[in-house]
Amino acid sequence: MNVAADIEARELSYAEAIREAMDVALASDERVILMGEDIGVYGGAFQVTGDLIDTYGPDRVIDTPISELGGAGVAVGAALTGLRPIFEFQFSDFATLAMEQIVNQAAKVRYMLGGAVSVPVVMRFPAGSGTGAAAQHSQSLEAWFAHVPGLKVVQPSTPHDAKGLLLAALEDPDPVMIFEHKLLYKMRGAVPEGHYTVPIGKAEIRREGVDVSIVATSIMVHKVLEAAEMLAGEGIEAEVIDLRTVRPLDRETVLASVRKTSRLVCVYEAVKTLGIGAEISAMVAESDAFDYLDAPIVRLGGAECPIPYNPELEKAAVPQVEDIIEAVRAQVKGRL
Amino acid sequence: MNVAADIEARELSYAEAIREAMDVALASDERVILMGEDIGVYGGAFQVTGDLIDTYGPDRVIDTPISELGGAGVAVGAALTGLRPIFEFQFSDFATLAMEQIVNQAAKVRYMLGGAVSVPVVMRFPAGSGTGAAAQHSQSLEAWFAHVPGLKVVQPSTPHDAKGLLLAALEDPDPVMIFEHKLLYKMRGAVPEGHYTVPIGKAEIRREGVDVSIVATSIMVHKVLEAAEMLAGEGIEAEVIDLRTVRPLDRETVLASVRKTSRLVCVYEAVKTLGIGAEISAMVAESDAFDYLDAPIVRLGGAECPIPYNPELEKAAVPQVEDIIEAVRAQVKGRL
Amino acid sequence: MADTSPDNIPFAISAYTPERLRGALRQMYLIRKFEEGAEDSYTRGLIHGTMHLSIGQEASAVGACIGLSETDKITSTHRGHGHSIAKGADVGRMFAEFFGKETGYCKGRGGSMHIADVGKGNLGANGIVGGGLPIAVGAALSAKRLETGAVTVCFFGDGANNEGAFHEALNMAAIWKLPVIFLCENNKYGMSMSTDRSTAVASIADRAVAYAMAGASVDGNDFSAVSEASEAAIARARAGEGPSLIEAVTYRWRGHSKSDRNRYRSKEEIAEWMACDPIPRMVQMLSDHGIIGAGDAARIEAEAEAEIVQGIAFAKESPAPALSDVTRDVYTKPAA
Amino acid sequence: MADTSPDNIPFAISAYTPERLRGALRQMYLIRKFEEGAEDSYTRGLIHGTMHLSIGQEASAVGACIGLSETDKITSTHRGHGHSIAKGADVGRMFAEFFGKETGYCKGRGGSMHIADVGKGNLGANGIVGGGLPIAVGAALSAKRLETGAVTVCFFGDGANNEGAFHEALNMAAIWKLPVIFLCENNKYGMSMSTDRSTAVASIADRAVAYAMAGASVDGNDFSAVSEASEAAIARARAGEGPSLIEAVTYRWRGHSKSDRNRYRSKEEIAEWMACDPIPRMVQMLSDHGIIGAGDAARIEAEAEAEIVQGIAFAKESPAPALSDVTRDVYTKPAA
Ligand SMILES: Cc1ncc(C[n+]2csc(CCOP(=O)(O)OP(=O)(O)O)c2C)c(N)n1
Ligand SMILES: Cc1ncc(C[n+]2csc(CCOP(=O)(O)OP(=O)(O)O)c2C)c(N)n1
Ligand SMILES: [Mg+2]
Ligand SMILES: [Mg+2]
Repeated sequence: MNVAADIEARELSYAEAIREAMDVALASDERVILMGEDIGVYGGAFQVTGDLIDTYGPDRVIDTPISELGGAGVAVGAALTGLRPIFEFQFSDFATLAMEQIVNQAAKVRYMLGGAVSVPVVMRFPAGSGTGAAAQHSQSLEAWFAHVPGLKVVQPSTPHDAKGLLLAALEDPDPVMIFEHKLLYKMRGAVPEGHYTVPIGKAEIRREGVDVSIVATSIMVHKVLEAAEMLAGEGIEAEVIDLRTVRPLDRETVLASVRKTSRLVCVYEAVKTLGIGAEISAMVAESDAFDYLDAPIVRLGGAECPIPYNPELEKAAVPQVEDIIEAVRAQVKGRL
Repeated sequence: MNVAADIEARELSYAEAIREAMDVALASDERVILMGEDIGVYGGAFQVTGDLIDTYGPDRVIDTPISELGGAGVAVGAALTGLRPIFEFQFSDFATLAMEQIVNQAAKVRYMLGGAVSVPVVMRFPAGSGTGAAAQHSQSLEAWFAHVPGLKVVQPSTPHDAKGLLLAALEDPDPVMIFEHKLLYKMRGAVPEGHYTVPIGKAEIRREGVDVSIVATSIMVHKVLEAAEMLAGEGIEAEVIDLRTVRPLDRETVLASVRKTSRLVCVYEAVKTLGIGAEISAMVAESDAFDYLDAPIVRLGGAECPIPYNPELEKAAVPQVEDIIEAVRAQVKGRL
Repeated sequence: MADTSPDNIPFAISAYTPERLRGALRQMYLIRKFEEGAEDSYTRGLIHGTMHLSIGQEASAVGACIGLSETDKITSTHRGHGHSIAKGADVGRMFAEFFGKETGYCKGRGGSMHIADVGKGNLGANGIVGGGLPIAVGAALSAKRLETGAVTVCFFGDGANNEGAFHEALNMAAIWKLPVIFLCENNKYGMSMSTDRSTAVASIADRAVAYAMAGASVDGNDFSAVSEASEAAIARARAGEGPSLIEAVTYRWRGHSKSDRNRYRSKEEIAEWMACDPIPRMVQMLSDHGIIGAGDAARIEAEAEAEIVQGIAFAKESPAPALSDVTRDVYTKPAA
Repeated sequence: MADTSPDNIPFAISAYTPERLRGALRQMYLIRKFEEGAEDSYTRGLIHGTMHLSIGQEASAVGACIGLSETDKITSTHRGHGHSIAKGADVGRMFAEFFGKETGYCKGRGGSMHIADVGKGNLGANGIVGGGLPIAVGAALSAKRLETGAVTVCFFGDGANNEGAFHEALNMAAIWKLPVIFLCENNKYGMSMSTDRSTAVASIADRAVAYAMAGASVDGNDFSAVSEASEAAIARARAGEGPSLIEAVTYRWRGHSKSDRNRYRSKEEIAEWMACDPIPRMVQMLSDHGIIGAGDAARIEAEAEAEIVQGIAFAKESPAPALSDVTRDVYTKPAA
């Protein structure tokens, strides 16, 4: 279902794919600038910007001081006045310092001004756990942003989508928040060369199935696909939907799948309570697909605790392949 | 069901009830201090602190500079070291400046330190629309906080509960976030004198009924009760649950009601997507109460836009009594 | 009798043509009359919500903007009517916004706290204290990168100078040598908190040292003094010499907003400052130097008054927004 | 040969007993050895996640803490091992935390970035740059209100000085005259960004002016100089004269963290600073003044080394947390 599957594609890592998207954008549009902490000679905390500074120089690949609120606000102001900034938060957790500019300014200024302006800013948020960096460097906060009208929020799960969604975000006149999972940065996959976009607002069916629909985001897509293969061995055919965009939701893709399978499991890394799975579940439960449901809607989300440091605890705090298998098994058990 | 209904109670406004709670606390516990912008001689933007500074002086009723991040952080640091601060955000919208201290520090420090500390801080957030203050002064952001383990989050809907929950929050060793609806400040109701608490984590059934369960928060409780009276005239008996605490949820009260009525409507002012109704709906849809459901779960939440200025638009952006009546009618229509 | 020897000619008299000076006086009257009209309209129930009047502060708004062209930008504050008018806004559309009408600057969505006039370079008032500071730096970054030659004047209050955004914005503007002027209208109070109590330094301009930035403190009720400091800062900005901080010491005659009971300042203090009204001082200067003759001031005032009357009439007659449009203009490009 | 005439006796020699001075040297060795042990453990795969070593910065940690008692507090940073040891932490429990063990200071939940030792007055390291600044002010507010006499030393880096939290915290500490010392370890870089590029002023201490605060810049590799400035600040704090800002100019020998490729500074620069190692300078001063004799330094170093070896052994043997405890200690009082 890969929109560019027919184009000759090389394998790139997720981080390289993002870098390539930025490279394409910087090369083709003078208005594009990158901003963030240590994105210059350091290459970014996760080496996503890499050596772009060598090509585009410090005026377009701008190291910001450690000033998240101000930095994000500068990006918003620049976007309002003709530039196309891509602002990198070094860790998504530091967005807690910049919610004012993101939520009160970027998300609302167009509406508050009756449509007189647009804010074409892109913000990138390295998110998620698994790196042993503990509670202040491992959060998955995308649900906060998905609660805010005026923002668009995406969570690419593959190198292909990471590049395509970033290029789509850059073409989008509205603020787009991109949540990238840190553990995906090294993941490799086919990525077309040059310019292409992946539409914001469209989910992707990664695996077709008839017994249960599993809606997953970001890194969980891969865990779910792994679980789905194991489940297939037991005769359970799961349909796996990669949500890709968490605001706005692709209702139709999810609902059509649920109408087909009559069972829904949502899998996401963020804290379970009020994570994106809450919205998916509620959206389905209030739709006409409700009548097709043969079982309660199950959510697998992060544990109700901060992310712990100890590596085993850290794993225990977010859904793992075995948890998914177990949950799906329980879900389809009563299906006869 | 009022825990103190048998005690002689005067009528106070919601704002007066909160002030009385603070007064009781300041009088009985030297460790209690108030912090916030213009809470001193000005009496608070909504006159909630009123004249407390006259009794307790500027060392305990502390005007802070316009420094929300720093102010909240000072409260967190003070709570860690022996004081019991009550920090007032002038408008809940300004919490966007302080999410770092609330979410990365207050909510997580106990866990990150393996239980070595507690953070007995109380934060008050005047929230909601209806005052003509537009998009940056009218938000309902409680769902963000309810997504964060480590925080407790309450939304009192009556003067009685406003006082009792604040006193409970002060006795609680963990950070408690209190969302107060600005339009409720002038609402009057019976309030017992002296010290009493309303338990954090317990919902309250405000009206019993058999046809549909309506879970509402804050000001919506009153709109729902009004709607319920009208619906009763049509023969629809709604059970109205005032959630009161949004983290942690009182699952049992909600589930028991749904098992009884087989129908659920959630009503809240925050933006519908990922507002608290999403969690209520998802919680029910994954519980055994799912099997009792005779209809899709309906959510009535705020429109997917910032709060507009024009008063008619402003009303159109949040659920009104007529919207509730209509939604409930549609919900129970097919009940025969 | 003013000293009119060449040495003592005020800056403004030597710098501007008589026509521009009369235009400046006209703007000062227009601001005063606008605020009075707004107050009156509020009393008549035409205005929803709150408002922040700038009566007494006319010289700083007009003095800071006289050196700007339409390609130059400003960012404004909650107390922004004066800034809008000084940057050339139409008072009819301003009143229309105030009255929540579709013909208002924000189509009735923003109200007083969000009036903007992007075509004239006014990027908008802001409901968040300090919210405009990083945005102004972003506008200056755009100007520098896109080589537009534009200068940005960032208005903010003494209260805002204690926000973290102030620090981050000034630091970034300084390290990047951006063409931005931070114009602090120090009216001695942030709501009820006097600068003595809120701010560790006696003069906001003293803080320029922390950014190795040019800093100046001027009599904010003296049009000539404000314009002199502003022109010097504009020249520095245009020459690529970076940002400046100007403190214009002034006073607001009215309460902070409509709900202010004025308990934090004395009648005497207010009276003293009213005696120092910037408008008669401007009239005096212009007549001392022969820029206006007998009767000119009264005529200009009457014209301003007429413009206000007309503006209010336009606003009253204007249509209200359609309720069905409540979610219009949240996005420039609603998603797929 | 050092000048030992009475006039030139270093502050530390005259201020402290030989025993305390030898204790300080011991702590400096312990910090150095701890960091080396951590590095070695990392290489052996015993440590998950990242770490920030303070090799080269031992004098500032120990010099700032020597004047504190256990009732005095510190707040620390991501680069906090030295601060912990200087405040009296046990290296065994520190290593245990590093290794994610239940015997660690945070029971394995926090890791290197969250080590705290509340009993000894160390309120904890912080993963958020600048996160500790307002918290330290809060601790000082508690000390003042509760009249404990305690002083709080707030460690932070040059990078943190551009956070809004710095500005807000210093302003509040100044206006309220709180007993807090802001100790900036200026190691010339915030990750890859040199202070030349990130900070508008040449010396962080210059920013004290913006808060009318005592400010001093000292050689941070000179134990005596750091302790002298710290003692003066502690005395001011205890006398009720308010806060101080001290800049200790120093250098980190290692990369920012384990993923640093060191592309932003030269080998020569590093070598120059290594030649200025604070430990031999301390040894020299102590032997010049007869505080230690031949062989003493080597013996103290060997003892420190042995303590580290023992600490690592303790940590290795310690039990890991139970996975079932993943949500323990989120709340002090789990809700009703
Ligand atoms: C972040 C934030 N905090 C608080 C407020 C509430 N508030 C609005 S105006 C104001 C006072 C601002 O003082 P100053 O900057 O001096 O401007 P002035 O009102 O004197 O023009 C306050 C506290 C706000 N709007 N935004
Ligand atoms: C709010 C925040 N922004 C960014 C980071 C990532 N980060 C961690 S340490 C660091 C550099 C801090 O520099 P400095 O304050 O000088 O301390 P140093 O590392 O030099 O000791 C950065 C950018 C963070 N942890 N928190
Ligand atoms: Mg002011
Ligand atoms: Mg540093």
